[in-house]
Amino acid sequence: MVNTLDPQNFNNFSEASVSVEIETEDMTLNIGPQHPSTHGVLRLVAKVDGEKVYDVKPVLGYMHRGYEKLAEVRSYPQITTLVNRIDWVAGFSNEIPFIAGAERLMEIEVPERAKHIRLILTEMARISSHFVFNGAYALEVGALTPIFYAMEDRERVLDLIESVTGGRFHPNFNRIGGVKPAAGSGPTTKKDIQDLPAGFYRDTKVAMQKVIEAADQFQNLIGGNEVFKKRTKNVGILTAETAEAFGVSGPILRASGVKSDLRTLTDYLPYDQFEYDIPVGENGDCYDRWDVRVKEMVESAKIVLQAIDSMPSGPLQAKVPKVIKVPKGRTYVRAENPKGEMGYYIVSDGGLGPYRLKVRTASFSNISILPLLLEGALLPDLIAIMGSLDFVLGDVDR
Amino acid sequence: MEIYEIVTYFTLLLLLFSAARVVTTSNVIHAAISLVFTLALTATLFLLLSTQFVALVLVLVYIGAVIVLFLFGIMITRAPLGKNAELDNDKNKLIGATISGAIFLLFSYILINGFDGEIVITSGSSTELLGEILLSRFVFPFEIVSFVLLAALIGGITLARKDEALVDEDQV
Amino acid sequence: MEEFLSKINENFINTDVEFETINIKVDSSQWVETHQKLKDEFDLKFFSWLSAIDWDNEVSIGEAPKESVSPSFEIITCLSNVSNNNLVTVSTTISKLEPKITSLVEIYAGANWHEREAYEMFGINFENHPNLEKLYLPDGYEGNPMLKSFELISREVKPWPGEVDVEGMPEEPESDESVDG
Amino acid sequence: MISYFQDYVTIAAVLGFGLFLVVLLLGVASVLRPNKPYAEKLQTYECGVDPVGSGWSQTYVRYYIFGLLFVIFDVEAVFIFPWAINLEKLGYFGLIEMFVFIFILLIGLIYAIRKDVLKWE
Amino acid sequence: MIVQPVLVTAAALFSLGIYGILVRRNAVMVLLSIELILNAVNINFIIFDSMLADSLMQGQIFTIFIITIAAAEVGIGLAIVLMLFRNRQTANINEFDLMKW
Amino acid sequence: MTDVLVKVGFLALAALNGAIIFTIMDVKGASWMQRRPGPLHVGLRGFIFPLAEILKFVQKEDIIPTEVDRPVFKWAPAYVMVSCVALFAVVPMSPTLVVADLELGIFFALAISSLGTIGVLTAGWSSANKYSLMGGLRAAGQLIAYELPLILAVVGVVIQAETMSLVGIVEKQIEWGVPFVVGGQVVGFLIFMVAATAEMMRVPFDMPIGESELTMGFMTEYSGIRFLIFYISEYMNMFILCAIASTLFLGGYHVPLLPTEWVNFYGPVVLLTKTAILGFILVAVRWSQPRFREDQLQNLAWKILIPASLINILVTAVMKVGF
Repeated sequence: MVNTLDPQNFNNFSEASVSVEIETEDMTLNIGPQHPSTHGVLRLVAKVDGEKVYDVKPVLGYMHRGYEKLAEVRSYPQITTLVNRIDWVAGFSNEIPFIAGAERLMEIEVPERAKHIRLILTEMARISSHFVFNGAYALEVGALTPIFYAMEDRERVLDLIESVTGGRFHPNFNRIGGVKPAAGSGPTTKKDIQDLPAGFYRDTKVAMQKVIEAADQFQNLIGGNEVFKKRTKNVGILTAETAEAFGVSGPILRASGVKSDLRTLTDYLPYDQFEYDIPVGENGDCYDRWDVRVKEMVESAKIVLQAIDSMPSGPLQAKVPKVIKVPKGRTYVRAENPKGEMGYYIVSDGGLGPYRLKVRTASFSNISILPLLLEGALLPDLIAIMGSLDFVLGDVDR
Repeated sequence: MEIYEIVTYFTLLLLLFSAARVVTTSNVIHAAISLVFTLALTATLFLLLSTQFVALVLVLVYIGAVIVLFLFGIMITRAPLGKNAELDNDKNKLIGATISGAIFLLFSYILINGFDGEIVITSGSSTELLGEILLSRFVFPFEIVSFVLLAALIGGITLARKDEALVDEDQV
Repeated sequence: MEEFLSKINENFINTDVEFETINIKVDSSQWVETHQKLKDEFDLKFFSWLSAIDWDNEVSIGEAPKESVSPSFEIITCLSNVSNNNLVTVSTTISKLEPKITSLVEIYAGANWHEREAYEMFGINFENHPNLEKLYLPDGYEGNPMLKSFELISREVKPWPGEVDVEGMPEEPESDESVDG
Repeated sequence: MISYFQDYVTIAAVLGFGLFLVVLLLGVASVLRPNKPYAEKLQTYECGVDPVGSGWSQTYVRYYIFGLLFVIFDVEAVFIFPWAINLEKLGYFGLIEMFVFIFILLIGLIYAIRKDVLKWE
Repeated sequence: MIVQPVLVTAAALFSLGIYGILVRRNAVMVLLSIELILNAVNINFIIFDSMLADSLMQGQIFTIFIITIAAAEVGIGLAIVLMLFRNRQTANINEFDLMKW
Repeated sequence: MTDVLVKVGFLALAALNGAIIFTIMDVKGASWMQRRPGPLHVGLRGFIFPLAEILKFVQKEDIIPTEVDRPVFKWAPAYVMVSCVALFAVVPMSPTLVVADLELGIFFALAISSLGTIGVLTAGWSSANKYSLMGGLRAAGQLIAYELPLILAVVGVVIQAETMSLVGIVEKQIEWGVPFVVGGQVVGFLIFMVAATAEMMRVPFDMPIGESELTMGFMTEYSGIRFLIFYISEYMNMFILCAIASTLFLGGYHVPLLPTEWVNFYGPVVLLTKTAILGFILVAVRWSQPRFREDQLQNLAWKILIPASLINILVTAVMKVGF
């Protein structure tokens, strides 16, 4: 076993994190951790020559919370609370693959209604995440207004999520075997109608209509802007091949022209019952990445509208034992999250908690492409490219 | 015209002071900024001598453009921030002072003895007239100037570009 | 899927299917070849993740495995294809005494950061890795946190890094359960 | 005082007012503001980590070329203004003169564009 | 106003420029000193223009030409200094002792 | 002498009020375009918020990092402020209501505005901060690149007016009966406004400040009162460049058909209205556009605006001489 204090390694590391004076022609620029456009506390150590970036080293770990370690000492229901906080922009989506994994190991059949509710809320989380991206990305390329529009529109979606789950960012709504009865429902005897708050269908329909309108507005306001096009078209081109080799997934992969969506490939939620398009980009540049996300918002809204119409009735919870013990085994469940493929590799030894929980997050793999994409870019492009990857530090560091 | 003369002498004094700072300060950026003040005071002097157009040309071209070019030059040649001990050639100081002092004495002697006159400013000199003369009598030098500028532009670009190419090969 | 599975079975000995995921167990000497083969012949170009499991009976936190295991590292990679739902995990076991394995960076560029993570979390050495450095942990951090033998109550070992402690240091070491939940 | 000096004395007063405004703001602030410096506060901003290397570096020669282009065209502008107010008097002669002048300098600009010194990649 | 003090100041500016050229080691500083000399010349031209007050305004026109040429001179001069700097990594004129490298 | 003091007092009023009015306009415009309330709680529905802003900045600690070149760092804001204030001197509110009607009015304005370049460049340099240096260089590169179209766009007006005095230019427009923007200087006006926006370093040309890239560019290390000086200067600059544009191209203090005898009464109102309209356009542009990239900015200046303005000069000259 290698000691990390091995002087050899230690020296290498300190060189990388530039705690030494560098006698070169070039400027070593620290972008982050406290920088307006690093989405939290990512740090990039960039070597720049004038405006040109020719080497970038991401330094992670400012938000490392050791979830994988913590998960080893927590029980399955407790971990749901933890995973909520991985990608906090779309908190609900994080729960799904974990819960699905546990259910798969326990061989529990989740009621259809619970699945539908999960699906609706996941898509809402996706919409809210893409809203944040839209606003923040516009801000990063210098447009100051769209973020207010995006936040305002996102509020409607968050309100809906709140009305069902009681939480806006960290719903903690999923239970093994189904979902929790909704927050606003209150005590009632009619078990099958207490799950969703009154007026939820109506409000959702209105809100989703607004989302479609908002996406249209973004297409005109941002996508139609010549300056925005100049800033993003043909900037940061990512080929499908490189993307796959780096494990880049989600909208970024689709923007590179790969029609890949885990919603259709796997069956963690009943997406096969609905009709929707998978938007695909052409060039894999920043504009495509933006465009794919905006189009995805519309598709998600359509899915929600369909799911509302075809909502089955029935119980919210399958029968589960009082003390949840997952049988011995291992499984990997992946889901199409707003940022890309998120998965949990659960290794259970039959106890109350997992023996090992590997969290595969989308942003981690997605930003590992940064050094490659940024080589030779100009400094403003660096921001544009970084923003177009739409990462969340909680999702990177875990 | 009492105030006028006081102002003029005051300007001259400040001019000398800031010019002396240009050549004596040990901070490169301070030297450049002192030159800004020297030029601004020269422009003031020109205004006092009624040549307003030249004064403004001095401001526009020198302060607005040439000094910026100097600042770029200083930044590109990586002048250190703050005092720079290496800036002066100390062993040349005495000889420099001697030579420049001699020149000053010689010039002063010639100028004081050679010219003796009094200026009375009655109005600002006309820019319109200046333009007319410039573009009729001096039309040949005027066109030559465009060639000089073109030559400077092409020369500067060639020099700066060439060395950019060198850098590309050697260092990057 | 069936076709793919049979093709896998033809090529690899130690395979099993668990919840639609094909697990291939290989010897650590076969590590690189297996991945090369899976990438070239089975079209598994999407590198999902790489991680490790620390199999140990003597654990300081959590619960020990129900049945005793031989102490070892299990390294797992997950590969998939972007256009179908073929999902393969490849695992190998290496000794804890000499934890090293050949890096996959040559085959899957994305393995870079995952290997760095495994390196700092478990202390596994990846040979031929271009820059095997810490990814998350700060300078001078000692130990490999994801090892089962690593104490989770890190604050007893190291003081809070900030100037002001958010709460007082515990007077005396508490038991693992009470700290960790 | 002749009107010429009247004008420029006013200009001087305006410049003085600008300076006065700066000094006034600085003076007022120096009375009102707190002053509690400590080492960390006085550190150069570099996104929350200790500054690396020297705070400046060799810059692009590109900016120098922009500066050079600017100087040349600035000088050109100096000649254009006296011409512009005399155009009526100078007539076609002045027109052709300036055509030649601008044309020659445009060659310089075209040269710069063709040599790609304005390009960034 | 008597012209002599202005003329003496111009002479002083000129000799300060000479001093700068002799003493300064940094090439950019030498160019700055040259500007001082040109400035002294400008002042002389303007003062003589005011003295003569001729209808041709030759002093002013010459000053404008000098400013023009000075701008071109600085442009080229600094370009040369930058090139030397790129090759030698210094702007110290003592190092520039080769005609060719 | 009292004459001069009165004029300077008048100018002080105009400069500070202009800055304050434009600050309010910018902020309220932002809130209006962004569907949010904006400043509300400070006095008259937030309309005296700039005063609170000034008070806030005055009370803030002025942090000067240890690394900086102190004298240069401390006085860099002054160049910017002085060059902005000096511009106010030449803008006429009416034929007589003008601080100094120089014979070389517009030439003076262009010359003195170039002083600001030195301010930003030295501010960026002396901060000893990489972001500041890059911001300062960007700012200087941008200011010089857009100074040229600005100057050359003015030449068209000067050709038509045959004078450089701003009062003279307005009088010429009154004589013509139409503002120059109608009388053949449309291209010149557009170039002037684009270049002026760049000179103000406002969106879409705000990359020297570029908060998402360079954090605050050359102002990164500035805090407290010195930052306020940059901040006020920005709005003063915006006000005065709009005023100059309205004087040069939009007929200044006069609108066609109004009796010229009464110009002293309605002149200031007319000029301020025109300035405010131009300012409003700038506000609308600021809150609806992303920012250009540095190379695109330079390309726009050198490859489009400068050739266009040179052609504009030649065309105007041919029209002038030929017709």
